[in-house]
Amino acid sequence: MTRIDVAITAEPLESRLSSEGRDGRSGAEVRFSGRVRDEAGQVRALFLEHYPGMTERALRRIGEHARERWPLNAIEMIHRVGEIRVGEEIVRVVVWAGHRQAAFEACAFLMDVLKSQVPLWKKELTDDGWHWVEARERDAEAAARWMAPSSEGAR
Amino acid sequence: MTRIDVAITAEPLESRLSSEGRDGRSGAEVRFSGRVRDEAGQVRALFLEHYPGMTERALRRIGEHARERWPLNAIEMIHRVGEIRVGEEIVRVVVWAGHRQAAFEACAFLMDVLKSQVPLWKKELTDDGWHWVEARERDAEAAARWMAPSSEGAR
Amino acid sequence: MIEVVFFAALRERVGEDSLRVTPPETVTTVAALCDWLAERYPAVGRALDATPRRMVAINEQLAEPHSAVADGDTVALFPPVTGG
Amino acid sequence: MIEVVFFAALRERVGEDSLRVTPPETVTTVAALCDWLAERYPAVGRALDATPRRMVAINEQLAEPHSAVADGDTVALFPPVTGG
Repeated sequence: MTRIDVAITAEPLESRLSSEGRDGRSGAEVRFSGRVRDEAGQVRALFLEHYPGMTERALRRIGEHARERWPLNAIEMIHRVGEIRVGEEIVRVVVWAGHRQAAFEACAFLMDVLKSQVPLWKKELTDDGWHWVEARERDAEAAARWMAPSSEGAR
Repeated sequence: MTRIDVAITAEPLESRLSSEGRDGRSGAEVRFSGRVRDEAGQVRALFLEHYPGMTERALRRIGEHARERWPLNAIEMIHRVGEIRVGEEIVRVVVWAGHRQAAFEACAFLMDVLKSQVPLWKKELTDDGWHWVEARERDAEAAARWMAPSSEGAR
Repeated sequence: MIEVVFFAALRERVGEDSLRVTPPETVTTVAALCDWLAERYPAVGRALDATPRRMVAINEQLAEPHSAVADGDTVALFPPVTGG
Repeated sequence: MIEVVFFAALRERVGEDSLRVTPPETVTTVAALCDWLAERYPAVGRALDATPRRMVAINEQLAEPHSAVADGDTVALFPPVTGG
């Protein structure tokens, strides 16, 4: 059974490296790390608010969807909350699978769906102070491409 | 300019972790690690032969193709040669970009093209001794999908 | 009793993290609950008007405006999510 | 003089890592070079026959059977690659 680990933490993610994948079952490991961009010097920091309890459930649920859809060995998802500085990791999603195509697709799927379905909200600190980040249409579109069976991403 | 780092090494890759991506330019980091599968206990080890000199040039060339095609900040490619045990990393490709779609696509592209154009050959150790791994048709197809402008992967 | 919780910009606009309310039995959906809240709590009405794109979760599961709400539920209202 | 180098299964079948050869001026392509080698070196001929799917590089760049070869080139012959 595909292991699914999820975590929410207010500590830097950098130190959390998994030892998964060394047992000879997983030929492919795809890891995505999202980091705070400075947006050409406009952004000094981010603050991540979340819905404690639902965040973990929502992460676990999208992991369950991924493991129904692709042959995977393990999934780890960790998201940081609280104040995060430029260059630090906000989120890390790692997928282990026998073969690379399933690992690439599942990792991209998890990130697209995370951005549209998991209750996390970003606030940016700029020279004008803190303000909420608006949801982007292209993130909704990226998630939607996994829903249409005939679409590119869904194959 | 997108930095491209390539390396061939006979040492384990596990200790080589980059500090790239913490300067606020790269919102996305996608890392692929290929590991030795035991193929249900059939395989005890791999041996990787390569064409010294050409291997590095070929890796650099496919990195140049990727950076012409996607907006990337940095690429690192490292491939191990010599004898490698089950569970160890054979190859690692890391791509840093402002946004995740370019990073995912470029990393998948680099792996697909690496598997069809870089002069490396695998030999497996099984109970019957060492034998060369045959190239798989699906690896050639995976590389070919990046060539057709109308294809899924090429968008 | 229904617990209504707010997050992010919507929470700041409402000025409260949560409300415990007991709407009349005619309030059976998320949409009806929002209308009832807006009428009864002007700050909530203004916050909802200022947040036309919203998401809702019932008992920590994403839901829709027409989804049923019942006594004992926790209903979360929030702007579109922006994690990742 | 042309240096011909072999890799992997093809190298083992030939039994040599490389050959330095000076074919006649009529040998101007990779395909012609392979034919000439097969005629002159039976072990190479047998190894090429045993490796019908082949790749070629000229001076460390991938090339095709019809690609031109010239004096001073290094021509590498090998089975389809299987790295990654």
